[in-house]
Amino acid sequence: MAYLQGCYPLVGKEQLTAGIYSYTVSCPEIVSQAVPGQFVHVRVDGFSLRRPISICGIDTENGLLRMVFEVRGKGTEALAQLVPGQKIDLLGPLGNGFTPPAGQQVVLVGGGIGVPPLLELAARAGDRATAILGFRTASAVILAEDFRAHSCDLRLATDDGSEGYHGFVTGLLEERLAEGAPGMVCACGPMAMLKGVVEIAEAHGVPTQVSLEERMGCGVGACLVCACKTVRDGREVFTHVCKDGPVFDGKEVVFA
Amino acid sequence: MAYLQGCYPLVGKEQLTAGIYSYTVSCPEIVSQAVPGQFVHVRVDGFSLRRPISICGIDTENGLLRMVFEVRGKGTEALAQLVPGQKIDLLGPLGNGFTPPAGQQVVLVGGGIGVPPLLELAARAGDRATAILGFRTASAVILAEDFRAHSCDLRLATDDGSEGYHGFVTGLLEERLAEGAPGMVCACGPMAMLKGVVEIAEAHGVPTQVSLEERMGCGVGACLVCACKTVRDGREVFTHVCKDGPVFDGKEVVFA
Amino acid sequence: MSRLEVNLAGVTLKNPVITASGCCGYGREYDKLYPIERLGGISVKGTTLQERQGNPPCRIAETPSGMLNSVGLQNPGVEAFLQNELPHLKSRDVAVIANVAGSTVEEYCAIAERLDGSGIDLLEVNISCPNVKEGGAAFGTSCTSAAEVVAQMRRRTSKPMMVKLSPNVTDIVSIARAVEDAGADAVSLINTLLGMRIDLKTRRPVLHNNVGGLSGPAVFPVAVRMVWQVAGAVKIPVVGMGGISCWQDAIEMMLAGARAVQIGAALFADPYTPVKVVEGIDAWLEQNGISDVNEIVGAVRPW
Amino acid sequence: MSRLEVNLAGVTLKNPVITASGCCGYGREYDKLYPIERLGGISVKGTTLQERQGNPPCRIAETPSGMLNSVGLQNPGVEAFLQNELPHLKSRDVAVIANVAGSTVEEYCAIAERLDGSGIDLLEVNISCPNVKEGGAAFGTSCTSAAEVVAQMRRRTSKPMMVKLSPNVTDIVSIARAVEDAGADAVSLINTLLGMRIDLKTRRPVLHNNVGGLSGPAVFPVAVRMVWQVAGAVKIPVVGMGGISCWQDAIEMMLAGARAVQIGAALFADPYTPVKVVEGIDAWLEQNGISDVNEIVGAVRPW
Ligand SMILES: Cc1cc2nc3c(=O)[nH]c(=O)nc-3n(C[C@H](O)[C@H](O)[C@H](O)COP(=O)(O)OP(=O)(O)OC[C@H]3O[C@@H](n4cnc5c(N)ncnc54)[C@H](O)[C@@H]3O)c2cc1C
Ligand SMILES: Cc1cc2nc3c(=O)[nH]c(=O)nc-3n(C[C@H](O)[C@H](O)[C@H](O)COP(=O)(O)OP(=O)(O)OC[C@H]3O[C@@H](n4cnc5c(N)ncnc54)[C@H](O)[C@@H]3O)c2cc1C
Ligand SMILES: Cc1cc2nc3c(=O)[nH]c(=O)nc-3n(C[C@H](O)[C@H](O)[C@H](O)COP(=O)(O)O)c2cc1C
Ligand SMILES: Cc1cc2nc3c(=O)[nH]c(=O)nc-3n(C[C@H](O)[C@H](O)[C@H](O)COP(=O)(O)O)c2cc1C
Ligand code: FES
Ligand code: FES
Repeated sequence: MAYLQGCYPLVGKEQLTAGIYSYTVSCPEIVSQAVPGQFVHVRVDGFSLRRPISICGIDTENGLLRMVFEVRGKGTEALAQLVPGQKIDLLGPLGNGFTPPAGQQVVLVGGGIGVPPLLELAARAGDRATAILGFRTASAVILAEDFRAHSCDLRLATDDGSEGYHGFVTGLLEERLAEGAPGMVCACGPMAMLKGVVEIAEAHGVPTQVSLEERMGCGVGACLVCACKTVRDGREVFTHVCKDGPVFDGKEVVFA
Repeated sequence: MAYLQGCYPLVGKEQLTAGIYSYTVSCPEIVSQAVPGQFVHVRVDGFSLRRPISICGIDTENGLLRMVFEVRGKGTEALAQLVPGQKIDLLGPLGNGFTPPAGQQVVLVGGGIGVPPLLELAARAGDRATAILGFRTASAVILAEDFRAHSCDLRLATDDGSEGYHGFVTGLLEERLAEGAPGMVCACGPMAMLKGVVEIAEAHGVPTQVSLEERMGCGVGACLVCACKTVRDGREVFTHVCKDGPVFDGKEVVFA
Repeated sequence: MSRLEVNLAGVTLKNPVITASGCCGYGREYDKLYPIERLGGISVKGTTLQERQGNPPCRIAETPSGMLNSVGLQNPGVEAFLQNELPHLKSRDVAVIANVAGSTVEEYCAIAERLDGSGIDLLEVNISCPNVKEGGAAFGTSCTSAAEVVAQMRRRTSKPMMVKLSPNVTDIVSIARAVEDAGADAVSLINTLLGMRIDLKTRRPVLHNNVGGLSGPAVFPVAVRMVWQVAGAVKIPVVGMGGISCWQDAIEMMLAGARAVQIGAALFADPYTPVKVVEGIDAWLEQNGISDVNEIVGAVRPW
Repeated sequence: MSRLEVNLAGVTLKNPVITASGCCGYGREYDKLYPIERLGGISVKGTTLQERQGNPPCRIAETPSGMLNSVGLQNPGVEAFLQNELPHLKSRDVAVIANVAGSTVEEYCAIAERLDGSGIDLLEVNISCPNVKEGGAAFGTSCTSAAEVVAQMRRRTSKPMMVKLSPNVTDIVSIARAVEDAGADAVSLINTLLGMRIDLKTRRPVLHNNVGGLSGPAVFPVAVRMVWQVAGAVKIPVVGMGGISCWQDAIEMMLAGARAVQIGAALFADPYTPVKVVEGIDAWLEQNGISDVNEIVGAVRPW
């Protein structure tokens, strides 16, 4: 798979909720290669390492790439200062995306800032998708309208019950699977959530794909820093999130 | 002497000639303390050391400080990217200024980017000042109009004769001193020029003050990196440009 | 007692923030921006027995997130320090740390003796200056010579002695242990890493001394590592420095094992750094409900 | 002959720019951006006798103008290298440098022997990896053990041997001399400086290995200094690395005495760095009327 590096104009910026921004970048070359679940590696002025951010939207027609990120530390804070018109240095698209079986139902499970990578999947699956999205509280909910716009079956959960289901996404997932088995569950979010999702789906005999996070150097498989423990050919080995992932078969992942 | 540190708005930016910029900064607190010949220590984003830049104009009434700088390396290049409205982190006013004897004639000798620190002296001396300014070539001439506006006796020299006197400022200085001795010669420019100026002035029995350059750390006398060899109490010692200078009695300076 | 107070070899510092030797002169310059009482302590310019002129300029070079210096211990000598500088420092409520260096063991001892009866609070024995030909780092790079200097000085002074270690060594832990065994009351680290820059146009080293000492944020991870290693190996307090430029860095250094921190190069970019660090640590302690800064010293939990 | 060509221990490099071990895998990844033929050479990931899994994550931490890594020599082992990686590398017009490491002298020798008949151009003997418990830097921090490894390997291979030195030593010059005397055909330096970062929130080291190797622009001045010292002390060619991020840095390193340069961490910020460095050096030679890049090697004029 080919990837590119370049400086591309930021054409749209929107704050979704406190500390979370949606950026639209015009980068037709990257967009034309991208699939849902891949990421771009973003250079931020003044920082030695790039920041990996998942691809949230792929608008091939207009060559626009969307990414949604949360301010977590100094790098994302600096990234959030950009204004439309400025350029942004991207390396991508990188890694392997989600590959839900064509034409079948798919359940998307996202937690917090793990939600954005699922949006483009929803866009492609339309009403075959159930999107189970969990957030801390009502004010932290993002992208709900976007998922609805893609006519998926949207089910919200909040930890504090301030919106939708009161509890974790795993509860909603149990409910959904009880209604019938989809072709796959695709998930992104905190490790604890992913572990629960994989366990539940496996109990229902449904295959899973999960998107993992690890700190990165190169982003392309050259430096081996982004190790994550997975089972390959029956033994536990360190594979690499940037190259072998970020999307892994849920069965392969060794949850600590 | 007190100095300050703060972030002040850049209110005016002008390119004087290729690679040379005039910045006007609104910093009433610094301006109210400043005297001609002092400098400010300028922080540039992304660089660990500040850049010393001489004070070129002091507008006490409006609280405006002017500085004129040339792009020489990466730091001044970055400094030149600022746009009016942005803030600039200044430490100043620092060092000792020129102290020509009050009410007497003064000759100002400047070479290239050594010219700006003399402008405020000209402003204060008015028609008591002769300004002898040397440049490489006509297109490198800066601030001539500003000196004229202060009604001093302006005499230009260019190395290639493309404007004014064909030759070095030292030639013009000889001419000027032949016309009669001023109270002092104040000079700023390359070391070779300063050496010539001091020799000529001494030969005419005229006291001199020269502004020196050396690479700086703190800018305030705390780190001792900006050493320059001077004669104090009859022996050669390393004094410090930022604290003991940048303006020194010409007789004190040990020209290599 | 304030939650910021720390004890360093018997000396009480009102907060754990000290300005590093060579970066704040004798305290007069930054005192014009803020009263030096805001600091826990001040480590003065490296002082020798006799006046020293230091190295010829250029003495400074910029590097990515750091700088090189090759001042070479320019200072007026111990007598001038006692006469012209110590009185004004003593009149202020701040711990005075006398950073001293010699070319020979005898010189180190003579300075120790001369300062013994003085008003200084703590001796900082610089056996790690990379910018002088004789003495300096030569003493700091071998356990035997480091211990020798300290043992000899120990006999000449009753002042608490903090030994400043060089990072330019294979095994800083054994040097720390050697000086502890020889009678040091504390260690401070790191001094600068030896570095070099070359000007492409002139093809000459930027520094007239060819090489110089690297400091500033660039060296911070090396300093944290060394402080962690040394703090785990000695019983005496460790003072951490090297690249600290914000309160987060200071807390990181304390978690690694530093009882107090020193701040050098960061002063040049932002002279208010030490004050901001004091305030930042205090606010962080408040937010985290920690009533005594000493609780975080060495509190890192390694994997 | 191109003005960029250099000779490294008998191996001709079409230009003096090599991608550093551990930062470019086995050449497959960056080949997707530009043909690896643009490079003078590629130093592959540190390879051991047997497969190694490396250290648990987290393996990377950001630092001011640099980064720490604690990969710990994850690699598929020498057989897998020969079978799966070397063939595609040999099919390309680029010098292949096999970076190798062992836990024991015997392992170093076994790898040397195994690679002797292979298509690699040069062995780079890594006696300086700070991220493994056994072997690694342990060999690189003493003259005797460094010389021992090299002397033993020398008997098992006819490939030119470049020894990669650790900067975490008091005296890199004597180690360079020791490996030269033991039969090294070149030295490369620097490997990473040992560093540490701590997370304030968790109070744990960022790296699961607690400490890791510092590289990137932050270490550049240290690398230039060491290259200058070593180049002045040995007769074999020196390959310089550590913090090179632009062509100016590469030229500075060459002026200090490097016959060729390696580029590591800079790849992560800008994967095109090596290509830009090749082009930048070429343009600078052109502008300065220099017809052979070898002219600038060691051309610094110290004060
Ligand atoms: C494949 C992948 C996709 C991601 N997609 C998104 C996304 O779509 N939206 C979003 O908000 N976040 C995403 N993240 C997380 C995002 O990369 C981190 O939040 C970000 O790097 C933090 O940078 P910082 O400068 O704010 O934090 P700092 O703590 O200052 O960063 C220090 C270093 O740690 C790294 N780091 C810190 N946290 C993480 C983390 N969770 N994952 C990886 N590296 C980290 C940084 O990249 C940097 O190198 C993704 C991570 C990965 C691995
Ligand atoms: C007291 C004083 C007053 C000055 N006034 C002016 C002025 O009014 N206008 C103007 O254009 N220039 C002035 N200079 C020179 C100016 O400071 C340098 O041109 C500038 O620092 C170069 O920075 P750079 O990032 O472009 O160069 P770089 O080469 O990237 O700088 C690297 C380092 O060297 C230092 N440095 C490089 N050249 C000089 C120099 N000539 N003097 C001091 N430090 C240097 C830089 O400050 C920096 O720390 C003055 C210098 C001094 C000491
Ligand atoms: C300009 C300068 C001068 C210094 N002079 C001394 C000195 O005289 N004695 C000493 O022990 N350390 C000296 N140092 C080292 C500092 O005290 C400190 O150990 C080092 O700079 C690391 O801290 P930093 O990164 O905060 O600067 C000097 C450092 C600088 C930058
Ligand atoms: C992620 C990473 C992995 C590395 N792995 C190796 C290795 O396997 N063998 C080795 O000799 N050096 C290794 N190094 C060190 C580099 O080859 C190089 O010596 C060092 O990073 C300094 O160069 P730089 O500043 O350009 O990165 C590694 C460096 C990094 C950043
Ligand atoms: S980030 Fe380099 S291999 Fe994954
Ligand atoms: S720059 Fe620090 S003393 Fe002059």
